[in-house]
Amino acid sequence: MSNSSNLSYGKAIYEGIYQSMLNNPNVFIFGQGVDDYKGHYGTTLNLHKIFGKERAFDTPISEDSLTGIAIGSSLAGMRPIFVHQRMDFLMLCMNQLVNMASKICYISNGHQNVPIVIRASIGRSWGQGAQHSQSLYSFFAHIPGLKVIAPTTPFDVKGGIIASINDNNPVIFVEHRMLYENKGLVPKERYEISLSSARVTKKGSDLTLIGISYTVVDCLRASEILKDKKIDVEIIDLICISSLDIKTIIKSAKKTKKIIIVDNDWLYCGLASEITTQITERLKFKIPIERMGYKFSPCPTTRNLEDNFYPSANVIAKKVYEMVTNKKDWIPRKIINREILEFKGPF
Amino acid sequence: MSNSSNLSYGKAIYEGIYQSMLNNPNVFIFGQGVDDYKGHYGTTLNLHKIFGKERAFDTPISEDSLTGIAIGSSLAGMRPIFVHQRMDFLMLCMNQLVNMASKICYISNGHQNVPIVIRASIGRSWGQGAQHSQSLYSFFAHIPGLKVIAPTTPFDVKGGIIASINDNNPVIFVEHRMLYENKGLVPKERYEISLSSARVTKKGSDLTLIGISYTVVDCLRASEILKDKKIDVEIIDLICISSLDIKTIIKSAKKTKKIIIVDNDWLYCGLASEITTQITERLKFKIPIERMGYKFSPCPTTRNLEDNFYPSANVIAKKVYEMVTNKKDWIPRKIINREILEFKGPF
Amino acid sequence: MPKEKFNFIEAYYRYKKIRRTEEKITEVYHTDKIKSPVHLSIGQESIAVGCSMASSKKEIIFSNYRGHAHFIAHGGDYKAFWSELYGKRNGLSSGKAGSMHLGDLNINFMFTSAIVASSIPNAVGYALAQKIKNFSNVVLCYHGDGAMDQGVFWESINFASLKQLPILFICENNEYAIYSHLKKRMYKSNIVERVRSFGLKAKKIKNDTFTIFEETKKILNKIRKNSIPHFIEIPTSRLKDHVGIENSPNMKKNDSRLVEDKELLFLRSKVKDFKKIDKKIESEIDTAIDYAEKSKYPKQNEILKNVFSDI
Amino acid sequence: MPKEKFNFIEAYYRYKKIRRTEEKITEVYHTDKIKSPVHLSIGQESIAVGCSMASSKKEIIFSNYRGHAHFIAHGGDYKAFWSELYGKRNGLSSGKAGSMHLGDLNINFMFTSAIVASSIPNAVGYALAQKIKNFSNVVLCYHGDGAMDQGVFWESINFASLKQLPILFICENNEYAIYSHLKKRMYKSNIVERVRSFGLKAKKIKNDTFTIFEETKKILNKIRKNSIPHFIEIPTSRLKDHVGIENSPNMKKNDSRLVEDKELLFLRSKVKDFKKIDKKIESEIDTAIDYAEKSKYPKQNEILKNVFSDI
Ligand SMILES: Cc1ncc(C[n+]2csc(CCOP(=O)(O)OP(=O)(O)O)c2C)c(N)n1
Ligand SMILES: Cc1ncc(C[n+]2csc(CCOP(=O)(O)OP(=O)(O)O)c2C)c(N)n1
Ligand SMILES: [Mg+2]
Ligand SMILES: [Mg+2]
Repeated sequence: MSNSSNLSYGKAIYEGIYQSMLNNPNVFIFGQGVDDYKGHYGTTLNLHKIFGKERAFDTPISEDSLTGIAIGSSLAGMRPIFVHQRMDFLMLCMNQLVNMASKICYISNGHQNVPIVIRASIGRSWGQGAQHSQSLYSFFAHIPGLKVIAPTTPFDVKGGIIASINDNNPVIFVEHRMLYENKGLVPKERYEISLSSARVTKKGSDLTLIGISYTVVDCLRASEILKDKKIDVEIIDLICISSLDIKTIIKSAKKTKKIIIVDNDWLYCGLASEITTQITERLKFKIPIERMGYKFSPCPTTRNLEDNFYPSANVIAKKVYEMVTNKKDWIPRKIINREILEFKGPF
Repeated sequence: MSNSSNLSYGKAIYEGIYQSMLNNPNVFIFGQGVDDYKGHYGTTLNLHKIFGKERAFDTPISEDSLTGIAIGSSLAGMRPIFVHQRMDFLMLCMNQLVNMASKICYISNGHQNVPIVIRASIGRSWGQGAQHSQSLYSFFAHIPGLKVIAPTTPFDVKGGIIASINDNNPVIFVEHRMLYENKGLVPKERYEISLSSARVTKKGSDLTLIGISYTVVDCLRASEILKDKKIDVEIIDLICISSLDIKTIIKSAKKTKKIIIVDNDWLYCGLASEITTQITERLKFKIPIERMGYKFSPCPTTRNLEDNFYPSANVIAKKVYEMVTNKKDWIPRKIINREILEFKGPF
Repeated sequence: MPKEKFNFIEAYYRYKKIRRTEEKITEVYHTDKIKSPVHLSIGQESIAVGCSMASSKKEIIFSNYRGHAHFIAHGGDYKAFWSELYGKRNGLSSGKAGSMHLGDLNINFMFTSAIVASSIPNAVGYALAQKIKNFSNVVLCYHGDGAMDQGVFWESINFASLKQLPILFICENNEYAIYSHLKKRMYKSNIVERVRSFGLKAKKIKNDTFTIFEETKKILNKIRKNSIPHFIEIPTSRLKDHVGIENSPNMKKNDSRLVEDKELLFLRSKVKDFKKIDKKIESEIDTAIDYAEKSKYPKQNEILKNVFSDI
Repeated sequence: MPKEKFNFIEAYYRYKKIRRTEEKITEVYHTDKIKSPVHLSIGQESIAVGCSMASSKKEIIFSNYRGHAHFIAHGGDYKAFWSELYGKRNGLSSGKAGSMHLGDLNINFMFTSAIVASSIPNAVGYALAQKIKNFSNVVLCYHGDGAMDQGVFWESINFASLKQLPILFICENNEYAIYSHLKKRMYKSNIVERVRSFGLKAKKIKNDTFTIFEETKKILNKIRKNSIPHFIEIPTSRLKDHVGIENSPNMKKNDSRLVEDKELLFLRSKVKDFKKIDKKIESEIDTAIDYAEKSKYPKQNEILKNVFSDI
C-alpha cells in the first residue's frame, strides 16, 4: 500500500498529533519533557520547532493545576493534549478529572464541554517498582463523563489519538511503554477509529482471550505456544475501556464458550470484573470465565518478583490449556518477550 | 442490656473515637471543622476540649498535604484520623493514598506501616449536586494495601471505627450522611468488629439483597413493601468493601438462588461488578444476578432528577418482585424515606 | 476618575439587587422550594459591584459556589437564575446545577464549582488560551481566602506568572473558611506578600465600592496592555452563615452591620431617586420568582442527557 | 567552629565514598545486574556530607529517589544497600524497593518515594508527631528544586510554619527537573524569598562542604531549641543524566567538573592519609558487591508478603 507506511507505535502517535496540529490551530500539547531531545518516546519530537513554543511546551511539575489549565483552555475553545510520563502521576490530577472535567458538560447542561486529551504511559519495563507501574484506568472508566481508550497497534493508536483529539469530551489516552517500538502498517492520511469498538485480532474457535493494550501482545504470544497443542484461540483487542464493545465479546463468547480476560491491572473492582459481569448478565447459559492480571500487591522492583507480578504469555497459555482440556499436564515452552528482555532503560 | 445504650450512628462514632483517644495517647484527629460547634455531625464534638488542641484540631483546606502529614505522623508511631466532610474531596488525596499510604509497608518490606484512618462522608441528602454526592469507594478497594469499610448500623459503626483505629494499615472509613441520626443498641465498652465480615441483616428465602451502607436501609424498606406480595428476602449488609465476605454471600446465593446487589455508587468497574464476578466464579450453576446503583450520570441537583438518580426502596422492591415472579404487574406502594424528606439542610 | 463621575446609580442598583435577592432567598427558603445548599453573599456585595463595574463585556468571569453576587453584578440572566435555584427546566442549566454551579455564557460567566480552589487553574487555562490566540480579554478569577490553602492555588499563580497571562485574581478575604479563621490556617496573614513573591503584581485594596472600582479599572487596563497577572486582596465580611440562611455565628450578635450596611447607605445617599430603583428591583425579583414558580421541572428521562457533549 | 576543627577526614570519607559508589554503579550497570533505574548524585555530594555531619543520630531523614548520597552520608547499611540494588533478599527491602526507595530505620532514614515532592508532607507529619510528643528530634527533608513546582510543597511548608514544627527543608537546587531548567518552571528563581513569605526562616547557602556543615549545625541547634521550621537552598550541579549512567546532557562537554571535582580535591588536601581512606572505601565497596552478588533473590511466593502489616 503506497498510502501506508510501516511505522512504530510511537511514530504513529507522533503522526496523529502532528496532523491534528496542522489541521486545527486550536490543538496544542504540553507536559514534562514535551520539548526535550527524547520527545516522550519520539511522540512529541520537535513539535515545538514546527508549531512554536506556545503550542508545544514543557511545564513545571504541577500536574494538578496543569490539568485544570487544560480544562480552562478547552472552555475557551482550545483542544489541549496533556502528556504524562507515567499513569501514576495522574493520581495528582484526580480532582480535576473526576470532579471537574467529567462534570462540566453535565453541570452546564451541555452549554460547555471539555475537549481535552490526557495521555498517560503505563506499564512495566524493568525495575519500575511500586510507583511507576500502575494502570489504574478503571478509575476513569468508573466516572460518567470521561472516555478511556488504550490502543495496541500502530494503526489503532494513530486513529485513536486523532479520534480523541477530535472528540468533544475528556479522553484518557493510555499508552503502554513496551509498545512504542512495535511496528505496523499505518495509513498516511488523517483518520479516526471508533471510541467504542473492539477488534478481533485473531479468529479462533477453542477459547476467547480478551486483551487490553500490551496484554494483547501477551495473548498473541500465548496463542503461538498453544499451537503446540493444536489449540486455536480467538483474541479480542478491547481498545476501548470506558465504552465496552460487549456485542463483539458476546458474539465470540457464543462461539468459543470459554473466556479468559487478561487485564493490565489489578483485578479487584477493575475492568476485568466489569467485562465478566456484563458477559454473565447477557448470556443465558453459564460458561467458564477467568480473569488474569497483576498480582494483588504493589509492583516489586526486583526482577524475579516482577516477572511473577505480570501475567505472561506462558502463564496465559497454561491457563488456556487447562480450561480447554480440563487437564493440568502441560508445561508450555518458554517464550521470550523480546522488548522486555532487550530493555536496558534506564528511563 | 444495661451495658448498652441506644445511640445514634453519629454518637456511636463519637464514642468509638473518644474511647480510642482515651485508651491510646497516639490517637489524634484532625480535619476541616473538627473543633467547630457542629463537630462533624457530632462525631468530634468537643474532643479538642477533652484531649487538647494538639490531639483534635481544625486545618487549612489542604487535603493533599494533610493526608501526607497523617502518613508521616503514623511513621513516627502516631495513629491519626483525618476527617473529610465529603468523599469527593478525597480526589485531592489520591496521590498520597494510592502512591504512598498503600505502598509504604510493601516498599519497606514491612519495616514501616501506615496506621491511618481516613473518614469520609458520602451520600445524598438534598441538592448536593455533582460534586458533593460521590461514593468512589471502589477506587480504594482496587488498590492493594488499602482497607475500606462502610458500616450501616450504630453497632457496627462503633466497632468499625475502633477496629480501623487499631488496624495497622490505612483504612478508608465511609460514613453515609443519612445514617448519622439512625439509632440502635450500642455496647458501652470498647469493642471491634471484623474488617472482613458481612452481616446477614435479615434472613429470607426468596431472593438475596446485598446492600452497602445506606442502601441497606433501602433494602430493609423494600423488604417491608414486599411483604404485600408475601415475598421474603434475605438482606446482607456488606460492611467491608475491600475484603469481600464472599463466603457469606455464596451461602445465601445457594439458598435463595437469586441476587440483587444494591450499590451506593456507579456500577461500571465498581463494587457491584466485583461481587457479581466473584459469585459467578464460585457458583457451578447459573443464577440471576442484577446490579442496581446510581444512574450513569453526574448527580443532578434538582430534586425530581435526583430522586431518579439514586436507587430507592420502591424501585428495588419492583425489581425483586419481577425477578422472583417473572411478572411485571405490580406497582409497589410508595414508601417514604423519612430522613431524606425531613432533611432541610443546609449543610 | 473623579468620584463624582462614578455611576452611583448603577452601583447602587447592583448592590441593592444582590442584597435584596439574598434576602428574598432567606425569606422563601423555609418553603423548601430551593432544595439545595445556598452560600449567600450578604456583606460581600461591594467587591462584585466594584469589579463588575470596572469590567467590560469582554471579560471572562470565574467564580465559585458563593457566586450569586458575581452573577448578578455581572448581569447574568436573572430569571434563569431563579429558575435554576428552583430546579426548573428553564433554569440556567435546567436545574442540574443549582445555586452552587451558576453559569451564563452570554456574559462569559463560567459555570462554577463547589470544590474549593478547583476553578482557579481553569481560569488560568482560559487566560492561557487568550494569550495563545492573541486576544486581549482579561480573565477575572474571584476566590476566597480559603482557596489559598490549596496547593493548586500556588501552582496556578506560578504558571500565570511564568507565562505572563492576562488574569486578575480577586481574593475576597472574609477571613473564614466555613468556621475556620485565617489564623488557624496561616502563620501570618500576609496574603499579598506571599502572592507577590511568586512574581505577580499584588495589592490589598480598601473595601469600598468606588475604590474597588477605580483600582480594578486601572489594573484591568494594565493587564490588557501588558498581559501581566495581577492579584488583589479585599477584606470583607460574610454576614450570613457559611451555608444556609442563618446569621454568621462568627459575627458578634450586636454587630451593627447586621442591621444597617454603611456602604449601602452611602451609595443610596448618592442616588436621588433611589426609591425608583428599589421598586424596579422588587419588581424584577417578583417577576423572576413568579417565572420560576410557574415553570416546569425537567422530565425524568433528561437525567442521562448531556453527560457527554455530542456537539 | 573554626574551620581547622572540622573533621575533614570524615568529610572526605563520606564524600569520596558516595562518589566511588556512584562510579561503581556506572561501571557495573552494563551487566544489567541492577535492573532498575538509578538517579545518581555525582556532583551533589557536598550537601549530603555537610548536612549529615551537622546532624546527630537522632535526626529523622526524608530523602527521595535520588537518595544514594543521603543514604551513604547518614551511614545507612552499606552492604544491604548494594544487595537492594541487586534485587537480593538481604537487601534493605528484600529487593522490593530498589534504588528509588532506599530506607534504613536504624538510622531513621525513611523509605523514599519516586513521586516528586510526595514525601515532603510525610516529613512534616513526622515533625508534627515530634511536637505532639514533645521530642526534640529534628526532621531533615532533602528535596529538589523541581519539588517546589508541586502545590503540596507550599501546603506542606504552610502547615510546618502554622504549627511551628521542628523541621529543616534542604533544597538541592541543581536547576533542573529532568531536562527542564528552572527558568521554564518559575518566572523568577527567587526560591528563598517565596519560602520566607510563608513564614519559615530561609537562607541560601554557599555550596562548600564546610559552610554547609557549619550553617546546618547552627540551624539544627536553633530548631532544637525553638522549634521553628527552617529552609535552606544550596546551589549544586547534577553531573550525570537525570536517570541512568550517562553524563548530563545539560552540562557543557568540556565542563571541568566532569574531570576533576574541586571540592573533592580540596577535602583531600586537608587529609594527610587520604590513600588509606581510599583503600578502605574500595574494600568496603568490594565487600558489599561481593555480598550482593553472592546473595539470593527473594522467593517467588514472597510477592504477596507485606502488602499489609500484620504486626
Ligand atoms: C476541596 C474542598 N475541601 C473542602 C470543602 C468544604 N468547603 C466548602 S466552602 C469551604 C470554605 C472556603 O473558604 P473560602 O475559600 O475562604 O471561601 P468563602 O466560603 O469564605 O467564600 C470549605 C472548606 C470543599 N468544598 N472543597
Ligand atoms: C509527580 C511526578 N511528576 C513527574 C515525575 C517525573 N520526574 C521524576 S524526577 C523529576 C524531576 C524532579 O526534579 P527535582 O525535584 O529538581 O529533583 P532532581 O531530580 O533534580 O534531583 C520528574 C519530573 C515524578 N516522578 N513525579
Ligand atoms: Mg473565606
Ligand atoms: Mg533539580
